[in-house]
Amino acid sequence: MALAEYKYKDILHRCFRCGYCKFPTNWIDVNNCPAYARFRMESYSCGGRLWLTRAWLNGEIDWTDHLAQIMYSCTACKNCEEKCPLRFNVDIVDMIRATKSEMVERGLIPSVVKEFLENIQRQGNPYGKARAKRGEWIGGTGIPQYEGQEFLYYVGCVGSYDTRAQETARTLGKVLIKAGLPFGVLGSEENCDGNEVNTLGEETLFEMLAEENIQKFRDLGVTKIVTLSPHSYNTMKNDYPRFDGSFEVRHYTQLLRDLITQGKLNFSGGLNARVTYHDPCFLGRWNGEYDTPRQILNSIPGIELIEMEKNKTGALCCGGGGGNFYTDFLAGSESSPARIRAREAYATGASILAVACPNCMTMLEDAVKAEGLEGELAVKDISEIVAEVCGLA
Amino acid sequence: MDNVKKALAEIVGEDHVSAEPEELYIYSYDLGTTEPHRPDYAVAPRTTEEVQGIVKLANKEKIPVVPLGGGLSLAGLAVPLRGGIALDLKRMDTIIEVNEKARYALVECGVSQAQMCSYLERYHPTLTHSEPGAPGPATIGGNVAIHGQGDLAQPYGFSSDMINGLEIVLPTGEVCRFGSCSISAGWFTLHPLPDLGLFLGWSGTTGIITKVSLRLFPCKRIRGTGQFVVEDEELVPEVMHKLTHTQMAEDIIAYSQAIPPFTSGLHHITINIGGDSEEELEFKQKLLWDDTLGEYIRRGDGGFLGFRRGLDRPVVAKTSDWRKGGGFEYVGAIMPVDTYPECYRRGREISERHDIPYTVLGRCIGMSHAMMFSWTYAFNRADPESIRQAREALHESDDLALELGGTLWKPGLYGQKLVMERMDSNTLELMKKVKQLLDPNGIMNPGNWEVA
Amino acid sequence: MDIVVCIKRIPDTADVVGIDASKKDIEKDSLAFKINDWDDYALEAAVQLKEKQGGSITAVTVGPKEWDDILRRALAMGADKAIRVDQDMVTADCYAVAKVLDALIRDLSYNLVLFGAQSEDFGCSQLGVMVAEMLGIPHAALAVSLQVADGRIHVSRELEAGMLESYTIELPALLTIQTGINRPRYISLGGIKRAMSKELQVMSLSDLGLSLDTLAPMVRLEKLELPPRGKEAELISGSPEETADQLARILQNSGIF
Amino acid sequence: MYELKFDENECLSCVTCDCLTRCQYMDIDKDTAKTEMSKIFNGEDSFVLHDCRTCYACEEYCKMGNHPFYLIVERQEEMDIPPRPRPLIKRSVGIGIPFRGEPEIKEVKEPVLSMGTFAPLTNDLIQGKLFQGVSLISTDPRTMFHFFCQLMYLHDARTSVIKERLPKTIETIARYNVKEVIFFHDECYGTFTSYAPAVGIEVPFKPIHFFEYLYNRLKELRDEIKPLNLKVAYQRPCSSRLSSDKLHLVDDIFNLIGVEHVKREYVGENALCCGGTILGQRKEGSRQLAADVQRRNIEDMINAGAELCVFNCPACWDTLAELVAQRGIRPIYMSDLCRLAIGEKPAGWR
Repeated sequence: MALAEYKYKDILHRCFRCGYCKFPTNWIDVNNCPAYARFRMESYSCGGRLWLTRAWLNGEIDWTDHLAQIMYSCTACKNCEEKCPLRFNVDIVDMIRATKSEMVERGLIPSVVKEFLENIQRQGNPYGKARAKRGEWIGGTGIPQYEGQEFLYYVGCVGSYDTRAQETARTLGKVLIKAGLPFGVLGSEENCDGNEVNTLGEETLFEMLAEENIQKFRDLGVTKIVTLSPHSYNTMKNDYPRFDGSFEVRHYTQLLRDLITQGKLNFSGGLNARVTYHDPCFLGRWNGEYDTPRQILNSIPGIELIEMEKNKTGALCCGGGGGNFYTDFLAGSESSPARIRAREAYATGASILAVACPNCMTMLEDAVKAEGLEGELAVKDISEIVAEVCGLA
Repeated sequence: MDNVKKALAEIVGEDHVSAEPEELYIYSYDLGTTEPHRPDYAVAPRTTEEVQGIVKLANKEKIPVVPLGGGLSLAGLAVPLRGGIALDLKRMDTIIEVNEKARYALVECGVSQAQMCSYLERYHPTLTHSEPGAPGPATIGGNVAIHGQGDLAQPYGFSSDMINGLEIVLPTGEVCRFGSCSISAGWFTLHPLPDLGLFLGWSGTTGIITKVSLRLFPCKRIRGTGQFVVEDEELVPEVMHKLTHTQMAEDIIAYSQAIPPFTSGLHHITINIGGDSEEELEFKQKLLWDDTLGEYIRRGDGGFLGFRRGLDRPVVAKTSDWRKGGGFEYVGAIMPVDTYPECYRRGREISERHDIPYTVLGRCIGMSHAMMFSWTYAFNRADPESIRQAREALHESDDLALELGGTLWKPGLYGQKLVMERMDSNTLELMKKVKQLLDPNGIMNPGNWEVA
Repeated sequence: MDIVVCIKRIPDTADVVGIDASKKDIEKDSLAFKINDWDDYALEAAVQLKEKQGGSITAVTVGPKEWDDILRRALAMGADKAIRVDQDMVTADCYAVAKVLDALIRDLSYNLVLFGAQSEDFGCSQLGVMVAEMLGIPHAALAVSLQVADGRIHVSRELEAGMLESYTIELPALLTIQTGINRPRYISLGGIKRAMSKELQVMSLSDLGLSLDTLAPMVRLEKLELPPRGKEAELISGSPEETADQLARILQNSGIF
Repeated sequence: MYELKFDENECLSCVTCDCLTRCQYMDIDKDTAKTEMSKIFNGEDSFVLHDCRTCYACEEYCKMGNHPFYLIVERQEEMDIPPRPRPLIKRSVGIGIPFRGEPEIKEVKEPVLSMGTFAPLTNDLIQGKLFQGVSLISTDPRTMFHFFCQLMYLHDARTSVIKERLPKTIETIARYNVKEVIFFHDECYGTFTSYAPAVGIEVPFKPIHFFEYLYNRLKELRDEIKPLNLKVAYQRPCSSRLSSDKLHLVDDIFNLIGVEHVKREYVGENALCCGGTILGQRKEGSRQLAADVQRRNIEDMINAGAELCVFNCPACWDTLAELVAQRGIRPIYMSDLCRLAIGEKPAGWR
């Protein structure tokens, strides 16, 4: 029986499907599981995924493309773990990841996920673009290659290849230069960090990526890493130590906050704007980091920080996790999570939606366009806001 | 069959109708022990007009329609016994209006209990509704449809006694409105127009509730729960009777359970009270614990376990995880309060016979007018034998409730049969006529309340 | 049902193409490599047949050591055995490669030989049919569907404008597979690792009684160069009648006629 | 079996009869005290047996080495006059029964700290330098009741339950064969140093008071201490009445970490009960008395200018912490206060 090998076979049946996992911490609506918010069918709720896993592994239902799409529409945002009242709640996202890896090992995955994984196997990025082009985002910014400096600035696939995210990568580089931080980037030598590959269930490919990265970092003498993306931050901080790759890993907001407080980054001006901040899941719910980005925004004169109704542990995911920034299973409707989130941001009266993750950036910027709010709500990365007030824009 | 799916998609949009095995699997299950039955379609409408379209289509094609909110009835009421359309109403979740002065909330049927609590706490802190203690996603529409009871049942009765108005889609697709809303814009009262109450307690077999105007009640600044405990079950009815005499409580529940072992054999009576000031709170506490229950405390027959501030709403569905089994189901019956001792003793026997730790609970409705008594049986979803044991225990509890002179609340098929066997024939005949009148094509949740 | 599947390893250019010093090949140092897309479909077709009918699958290729990776992938997909003829024939033509494959397959026991319809790099789409002729077995190219029943195979071939041509062919036979016939499964890295224990046999030309000089190609690659960049382009838009009219005018003024 | 050592001659020759005259909950003069106490040791009924609030204080007031409170509880049981209603007694007697599983006795190196029935607090409280190198026993909530000292049944007139189960608890602890055991809670310490000897139960290990351990550890870390200069009040638990010789450690610790123990009325031997058990007692007016005692206790802290209220007993914490916080005084465990003093940040402390 397939159920026998499933990692969570002993606790899978304990999901009562009571539906708490769909709610934000303040219970205000039933839209906080991104996949359920998009389709509003019980099968797409977290409880639905667990029941369907059990039904599939029990042989009550067969594998179908639709079943795979239901599983892969999970963005690993951990809202379910935040809200499930039962004691196995800390394992839920990993239970769904284990279902995906059952599918991966049988080769039965949606073709867009197959593409995603094969592109990474060959080119080290989900877009399948040439490895040689991974450093092109640097352009003429003078951001140095890594040659043993104190910090490795790890950019990640989205920051390296997605046009909008490349701007963020460049801006952060300029800010770090201005702060006089000794750092360098790997450019075309950089490879995928594997966080999405892990949440997509390709365990062996993830291990290979992690081990190769750790070996490369060790050979280069890397000890401190600052990442552009919370996804890279999460896997390097929580998973790499499993392959004895222990480095001092920070998300860039944590570094900027320190640079600001140490006076290495002082603002030449303020920013008179109402700003609302979107908590990225891999910074917030995965790693409990809610305060640092807010400290940065509050330290900028003129900024009025307004919280969305659903924030911190109750934030609604932008829908880009679990590979969905590429596979787009949640796209195509006004109830796509990114569009719901864009409307929520706009409702606060803010003119800037501050993000701290390249995935959120791409998802929310598209959503703002789709909602026709382009002129009224600007999506800006925190590094871009800091750059602006440091006169670097 | 595909033209039906195409027609449904035209009504609700491509994304909100499915005939895929995955959706049909999920919508075939109740969370309890009821045998699953596959629907042919799962549909999630957003508006009353869409519900009308679906029902009209179902009439044309003679396909069953089975409405559900949270689908948490734990009695299999939303299991599509004869296939057809599983109608998931949770997308209809707009809170249309809260009228502070007349203290009512006009909501779409799919508004969840947790959403209602959170919304009132945030925007109308002086108002509250009778929250049934079910898991958060249970809906307002579903709760009134099954004559549910909440944490204001003691002073104000069933949730279905708290209705100011209803919007119903008839089994033939027309929309009807009942109460003041049928003649004016206000949804402030259900009575006194000619009474057409044909849609509650019917398990969705006579129509679909799409809008509910629900009475709200004053919400005191400080709310909390006090606990009293007795060992002799014979005391429970008289204690409940005396407590209701004070008219100070918001919710009175007596429960007894085998787990944790130190509570086994004891009867815990929880009493919710509220006060805007410390004085009001202390006045009520004195009336309840000292003046009313003081005699029991002095005689040593009953003990005061203290008063804890803050209400834990919605109640966490932890019962399902007691035996790490992921499931429980209960029989709820509306019983005379003085049958509590017998319900408890006989209930314990049933549990012990089926090797299930006993859990019983009696919630007072009105001034000891009646109580909702529930026998709960946890089971292990991965162990068919434990499901079978639970199902047998549930049926024995159905029999017991009727044997002790009670009535069954939201009965599954087994319970419905027992009730109909005992019901006087003229009433039964009238039920049949009403059903035929309203649902000539027999599409509404067929299999339930089917008079032979 | 014993099936032989011939596969090829091609560069994944990812739109980074440069001509190397020899002017006869593209710059390959920084490129990644993969299995030829068509061959992936051929392998999937073989594995699906084996899952239905039972039997064995042998994956075959002609190439240097690095080509083992696509054989490992085939083994992970479901092939039982893999054979590599250790000879780099990238610059050779289809005829020379066909000669090698003919010599190799002739000694194997098979009911069906599958090829990808064409290769992503040169795209000759000749190799399969040449080998069929050399082996003297019936063949069909651009197969888009196949069913096997009592010793014969029902094949539909793809013609232009969506037309299909269907045959029933006696086995043994050779087919070249068109993309879209099925959906090749994903091969996980774990799957490849688990298939490491399967047999991968390496043979030389001499094992087949051949040598490079006896394999003179019929077509020789002279020179490889990038197409010159066009000076300017004009986009004509409007209804078919309008665009036809504008095009006609441009052609007349260009003095071609 | 396990007779209470009680010498009535000591009472007869006692001049002050402090045990009853200083009782905070009954107004008794010397003569009444003499007659009531003789009724009690003669096994006759006395109003004292009915009105006693089980606050343990008379154990401390008696300077003659007798055990007035233990005697009162024995008589209450013999004459079936329990202070609390029977369902509450049945419930608390049931709580002491280990729910599932045997304790896993593993090799431990001294110093050894037993968490008793407060295993769930281990992760939050037992952290940082103060506890480096300490081996912990009874940290598993499922089996912690094997280490339960049972003394709480003094509130329920059930010395029979204590005498029945305490030997098994001592035997479980003894199986670790360590010479000295630090006990997190005063009640454990009081059981092994006061109650067990009083009824002739042998204790094969040396109990160490938790504050003694904290005080010595703080002295070792003296150079890391930064004076907190905070004003604190101490909520003295009832069981600390059984170890009044250790009460000085409270002020020793406060002085060492630079906090001022505010001068207030209900301190030391005048400390007030937290009201947790009084609340449910059978005697008329118990609920209001508990509320009144709590109010007086907290207002006393406020008037004395206390910023923090220091606890060591989790039962006192559950009863008073929130009430204290509502009146603007921050509740903190003694061990957490000590961690603050050496620059550590206790769980949940802002």
